[in-house]
Amino acid sequence: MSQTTATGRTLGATLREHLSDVVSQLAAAGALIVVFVFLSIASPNFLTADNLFNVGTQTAVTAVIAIGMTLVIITAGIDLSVGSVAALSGVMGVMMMVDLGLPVPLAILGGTLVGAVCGLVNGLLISVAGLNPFIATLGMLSVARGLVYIVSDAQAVFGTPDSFRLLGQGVFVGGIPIPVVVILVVAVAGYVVLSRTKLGRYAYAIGSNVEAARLSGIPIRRYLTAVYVISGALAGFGGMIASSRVASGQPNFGMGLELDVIAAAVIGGASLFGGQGTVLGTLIGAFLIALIRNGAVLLDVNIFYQQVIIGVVIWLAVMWDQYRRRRLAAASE
Amino acid sequence: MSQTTATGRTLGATLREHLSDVVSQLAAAGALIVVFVFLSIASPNFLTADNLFNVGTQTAVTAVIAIGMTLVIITAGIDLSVGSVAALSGVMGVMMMVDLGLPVPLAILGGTLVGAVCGLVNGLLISVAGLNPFIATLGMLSVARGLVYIVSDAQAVFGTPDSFRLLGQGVFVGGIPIPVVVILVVAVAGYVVLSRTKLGRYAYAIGSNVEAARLSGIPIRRYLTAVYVISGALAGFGGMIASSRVASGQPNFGMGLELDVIAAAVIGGASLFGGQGTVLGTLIGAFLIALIRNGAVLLDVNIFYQQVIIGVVIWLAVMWDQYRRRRLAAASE
Amino acid sequence: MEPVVRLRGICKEFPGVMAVDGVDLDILPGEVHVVAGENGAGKSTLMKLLSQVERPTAGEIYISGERVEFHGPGHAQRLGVAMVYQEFALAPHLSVAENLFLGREPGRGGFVDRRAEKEEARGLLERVGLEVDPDRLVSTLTVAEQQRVEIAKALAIDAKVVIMDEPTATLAEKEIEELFGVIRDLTSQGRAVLYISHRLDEIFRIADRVTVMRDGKVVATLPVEELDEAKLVRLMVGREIGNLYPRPETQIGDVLLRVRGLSRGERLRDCSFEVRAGEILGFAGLVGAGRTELARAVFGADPVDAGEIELEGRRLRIRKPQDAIEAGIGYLTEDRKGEGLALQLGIDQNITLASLPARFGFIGLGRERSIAERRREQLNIRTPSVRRKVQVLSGGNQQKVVVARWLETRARVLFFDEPARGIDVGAKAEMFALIGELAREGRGIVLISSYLPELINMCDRILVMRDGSVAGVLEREEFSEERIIALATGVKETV
Amino acid sequence: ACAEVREQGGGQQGGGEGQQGPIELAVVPKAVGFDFWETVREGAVCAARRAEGEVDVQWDGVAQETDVTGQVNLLQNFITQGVDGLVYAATDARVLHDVTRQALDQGITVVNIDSGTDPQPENVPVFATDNVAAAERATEYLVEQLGPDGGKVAFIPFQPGTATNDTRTQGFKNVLEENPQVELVAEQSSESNYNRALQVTEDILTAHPDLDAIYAANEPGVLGAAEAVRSAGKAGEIIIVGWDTAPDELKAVREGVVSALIAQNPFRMGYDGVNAAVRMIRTGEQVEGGDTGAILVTKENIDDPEVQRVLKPSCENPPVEDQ
Ligand SMILES: Nc1ncnc2c1ncn2[C@@H]1O[C@H](COP(=O)(O)OP(=O)(O)OP(=O)(O)O)[C@@H](O)[C@H]1O
Ligand SMILES: Nc1ncnc2c1ncn2[C@@H]1O[C@H](COP(=O)(O)OP(=O)(O)OP(=O)(O)O)[C@@H](O)[C@H]1O
Ligand SMILES: [Mg+2]
Ligand SMILES: [Mg+2]
Repeated sequence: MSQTTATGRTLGATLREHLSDVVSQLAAAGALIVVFVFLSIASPNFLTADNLFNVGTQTAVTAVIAIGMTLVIITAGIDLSVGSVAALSGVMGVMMMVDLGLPVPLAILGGTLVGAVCGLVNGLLISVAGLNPFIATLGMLSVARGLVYIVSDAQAVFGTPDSFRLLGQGVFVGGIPIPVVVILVVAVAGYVVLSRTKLGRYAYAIGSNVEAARLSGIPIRRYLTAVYVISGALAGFGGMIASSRVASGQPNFGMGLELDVIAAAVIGGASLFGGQGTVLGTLIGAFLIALIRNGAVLLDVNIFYQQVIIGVVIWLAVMWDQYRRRRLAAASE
Repeated sequence: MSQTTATGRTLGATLREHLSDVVSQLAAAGALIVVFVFLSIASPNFLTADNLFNVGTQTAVTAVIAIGMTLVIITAGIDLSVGSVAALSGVMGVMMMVDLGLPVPLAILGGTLVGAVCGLVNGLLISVAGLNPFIATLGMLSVARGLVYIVSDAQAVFGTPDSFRLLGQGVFVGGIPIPVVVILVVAVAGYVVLSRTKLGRYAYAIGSNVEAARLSGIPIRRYLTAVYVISGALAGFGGMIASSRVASGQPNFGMGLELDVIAAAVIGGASLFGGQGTVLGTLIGAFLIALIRNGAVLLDVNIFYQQVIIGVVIWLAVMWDQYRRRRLAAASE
Repeated sequence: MEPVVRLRGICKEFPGVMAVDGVDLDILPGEVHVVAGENGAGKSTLMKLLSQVERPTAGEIYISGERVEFHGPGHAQRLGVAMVYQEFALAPHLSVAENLFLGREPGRGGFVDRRAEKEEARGLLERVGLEVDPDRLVSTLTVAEQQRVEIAKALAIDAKVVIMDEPTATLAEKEIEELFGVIRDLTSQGRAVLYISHRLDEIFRIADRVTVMRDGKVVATLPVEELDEAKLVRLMVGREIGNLYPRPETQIGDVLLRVRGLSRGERLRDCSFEVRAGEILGFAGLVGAGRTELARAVFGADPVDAGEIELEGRRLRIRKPQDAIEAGIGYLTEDRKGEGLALQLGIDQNITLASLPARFGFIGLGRERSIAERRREQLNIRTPSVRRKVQVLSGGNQQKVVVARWLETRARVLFFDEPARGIDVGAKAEMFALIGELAREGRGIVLISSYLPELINMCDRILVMRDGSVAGVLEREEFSEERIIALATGVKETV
Repeated sequence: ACAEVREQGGGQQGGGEGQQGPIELAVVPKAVGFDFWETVREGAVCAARRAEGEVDVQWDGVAQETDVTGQVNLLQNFITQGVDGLVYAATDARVLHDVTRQALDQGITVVNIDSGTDPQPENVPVFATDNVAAAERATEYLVEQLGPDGGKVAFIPFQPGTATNDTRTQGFKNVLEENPQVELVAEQSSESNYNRALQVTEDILTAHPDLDAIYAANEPGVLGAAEAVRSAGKAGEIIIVGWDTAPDELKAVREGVVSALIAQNPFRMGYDGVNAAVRMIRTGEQVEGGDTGAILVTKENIDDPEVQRVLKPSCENPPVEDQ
């Protein structure tokens, strides 16, 4: 790199800057590969089609919700309510099938809409009432959980039509589980939103410097609300996938899910200070967490040690990311 | 206010500015009073010394831990691990009494130290390894919970000496419960630390502008670490109070406690963006939450509705705070 | 001629401050209208009222003869009001192109046409003479580069009036000339430019009319021909100001600070210099020459690859700012909001941040208070109380708070990076007097400035940087703008 | 395509042939980290040790009983891993039925302990307590103690929506319905947390100073109720009846703070469950499930050897039917 033209230098620099966005993904992907290779060697049952499908299916709920969470985190927000909202949506969606007799696709949409409404409340509380996202969604975590108990009387709702199982348990042409297809579709949509639409652009802008966004005439409230609606809708959709997996609406579903989801986004490089985050990174983060849980079972690791291991892996994945970013910064000087 | 001298006006302005710091506390205190008056009317047994002491005692754990959390939040950080750390400390402190036969005060200190060590790990991960506080303490949430299950084999530890009950159940001269005295002592200490010591000042400075703090020669790492150590130690101490309340070490203690604690601080006016927060506000927030839970049981509110109510009250308390702040700003125009 | 902007009885009150107090103002198409006044006079606030960032408490605003209601900054933009903010309004995580079109992205149906965006961005950047890739993240630009992105952003709007709030505060002579080119370009198209600056010479170079504000009120609006420097200053501060650059006669002593071979990647290459007791050493150079980098490296704010630092003959090992401060070196940053101030803390708390009076970890609150009071007196920080949050001070007063902080550290050597940025004439004179005073006390001063008159008048020697290395050091008798620019650009003197 | 793969995987062990080599069993409780499940584990390990040939027990569970999806994932992972037998307690009867089916399709032997599935496949035996019957018995005892005038009773459930909680509630409410002289004045959840149970009971005592009895649906609830009653100075005045037999619960029975405890036989669940699985795998025969029994522990019978055998189970003298 001793003899470069001026243009060459700036081009290189630009590339490197954008690489730094990719680095988090690389770090997370690296961790993913390490865990993957390790498990392939350590457990004979890991590298079977069945098991990999299992992992894919098990990731679906986390991944779908985490993509919404990524959008929220990019705006420097957070959505703690996704677990409760997923439960509420899952149960209400199933009730729409069972009690109202709605056709399955409509009921899935209905459940998703329930999530969107919760998201709307979050969004309005944040953008209009001016509540801190942490507080607004913490309240929703409590409210939605209470509501799901009230509507279901804390009883799981059964009696879904068989076709509902397809969403969470079905297999697509080529033997790919439908949940995996769902992940892909949502991920591509998320990618397009983040990189090609105003909504995505404004999400980054709001998270990066909300004052600048305001001064540029961006209707902050409207877009911020939209972001939480999307997160709520995806939580609702995730809740429907979870319901389909167990062919019932479970009012206790999703306790603590928000932490997994947030961890997935952050491992994938989203910054809680806003302005940073990608769909690909989040996906990798979600798979990493699922893989660790899967591997721990395959290797018969005691559940208590699993908790310790998951904590430590989260630390290491993010630490590695930091290290790589720092080295990159140093290298570009 | 039509005829005021220039000095009068500016003095008033300064006062009003500082009032705006106090306003959150007033808002929270207002909510506290509303709930208080409501309960006094609604439940004949509410306004009894016994019940109020009960509430005081029940608040102790949350309040003590929330004071540490306030310090953390002031630095623009967060400590999600307090619930797990409290459980680990509580169980290990009890084990020190029961298995090692340490005298009670030493074992209480020991439990607190366990918390401090967890806090140290958090602090080092954040200040030296450069992890985001959310991630570092999220990992610790998982790790400490795993550890408490491992050390206790997931069994509650019984057999504490009778004198251990004093901390959580004892009564001071004048009939005031010792936990209430503990709250007062920790609160005064917290107040002094925040307003009179370097540590407190640097915490505000770091939270307000970390780069300015660094360029002013403040040893960020050391102070940031200290802040998490204090939060961990108070979580550990809180865990010991909880253990004393039930005269045993409970490995399941504290799940979800972090949300209550953070809510207490934020209801009391601490800003998750750093630089803002007071001990008094946090105390009021902690009492507000305890009072709602107390009232819900007194009035035998359906448990499902309780969750909805708590969520809504959190929203209202913080919304009222926002509203007051805004009105204050408007009134002074 | 029909004014593009007409303000009638505009007022804005903040808690305890009447920031703008019954202002009437007409802006004509094609004119450069300068608004001048002391720090806190209300200039920025007035502009924010026009660009609808703030809602006026009273008064009426007409644009092209139409009364406008308050609907927020987006509305103002649509009406043709563009603004370059005093404090940057850029999103650091977005690219240059993305920032330029923020809120007005090309494309339809909610989608952004990124190719068109980049293309148009190139054109805009060319107009302001900024040679950076539109894909670069704004966070990687220098302050000066960011400033020009701001200007380009204002140009992206088809504006009737462009407001510029101290756009040159971070620019050096060459860039300023380019900016003036842009301004002339705008006015020739019949657009009006509202221009705020504290640099008197600029005002006379660019202005058609000048409005002077004091304490929120308009003191006068005059064609520039009816003004001279003395009159302008008198209008602004309401009194006579003697020498703008009161350089004291000082006894220059032994070498205090000696820096040898400081290097940091490509940004600093083998830089050496020394500062003597009682001396004011200037750092000159084009934007991006590495002056800030050099100061930060000495101060321990950034890691270095190689180099030695000696203070009063003692070899120092500086790894972090704390080491430098303890050894007796202070550094006043150029970006006061980003790196200088803890905005939520009080004035007093900011002043004592680097030298907290404390014993056993406990702060002497009384002492802190009296320190702050003393500095307020000395530096004339305009505030009703030192316990107010720094946030609510005007830019210039904020700057004084940072200065006060470093005075409190009793540093032997002080680096002032663009200390006059955003400071009004009166305050500037006070501050340079202060810098002179510090030198007379026997301290070593390094003065980094992009404004050559400041350096030429204040300094004993001037070090000129170019491209990360020391291009030369000029003694007082060699001082001239031409010579400095020649060294800074590497072009041979043409005289 | 996917289903084919699965059938092939299961084919090896199918048919009536017994398997003679080492056996790998997964034993999955509803959740790990509770006294009860730890005793189940002891029983399971004991049975594995005593069994003929090599039997390897993998013990794993989710952290919370409410984590149905977590348990489904866990069991599916075990199925893919290809264990020989699955001995587990279903966190949700209907949901887990599918998983059982999946395991059976792969030729994996399944045994349920504590909680079965709905429907319960014929070839999957259940070893469990009849929760409803036990709750009814305990509540009848409580009603009896209150006497003919009845009184006010408070109920401390732990996790609405879970099968265990709901069956214990059902038995309790069945008996209350028949005894209108007993009034249910408060129903507040302990969230399976001792501290929370303590708080809740304290508050209930405040709201109802004339409370006569408390029925608590699991260990933290009983402990919290006992502690609150004790510190209110009402020990012995308020009848406490509840579930589980943690050491401090038993201590409270001896002190007279707690009137009666329902003792299940978790050791036997683990023991019988593993035994059945081993037998089915080795011989290919079907094994019948059974009620593992529950006894009401009171101050009077607490030291009976039969009761002690259940309360302090050991592999040397296991609290199981004769083999
Ligand atoms: N958001 C605010 N809240 C309270 N007071 C404010 C606010 N913004 C400005 N002020 C006050 O209004 C007055 C005018 O400030 P303004 O920023 O308009 O001054 P200025 O003329 O631009 O000064 P400078 O030359 O230093 O930039 C000052 O006293 C300032 O403290
Ligand atoms: N964070 C950064 N990322 C990339 N390049 C940088 C960064 N900071 C500075 N540079 C580059 O380093 C060089 C020196 O910048 P520096 O800020 O030290 O210049 P300066 O002479 O102080 O100019 P200024 O007038 O802006 O203060 C410039 O080429 C600049 O583009
Ligand atoms: Mg200004
Ligand atoms: Mg500079």
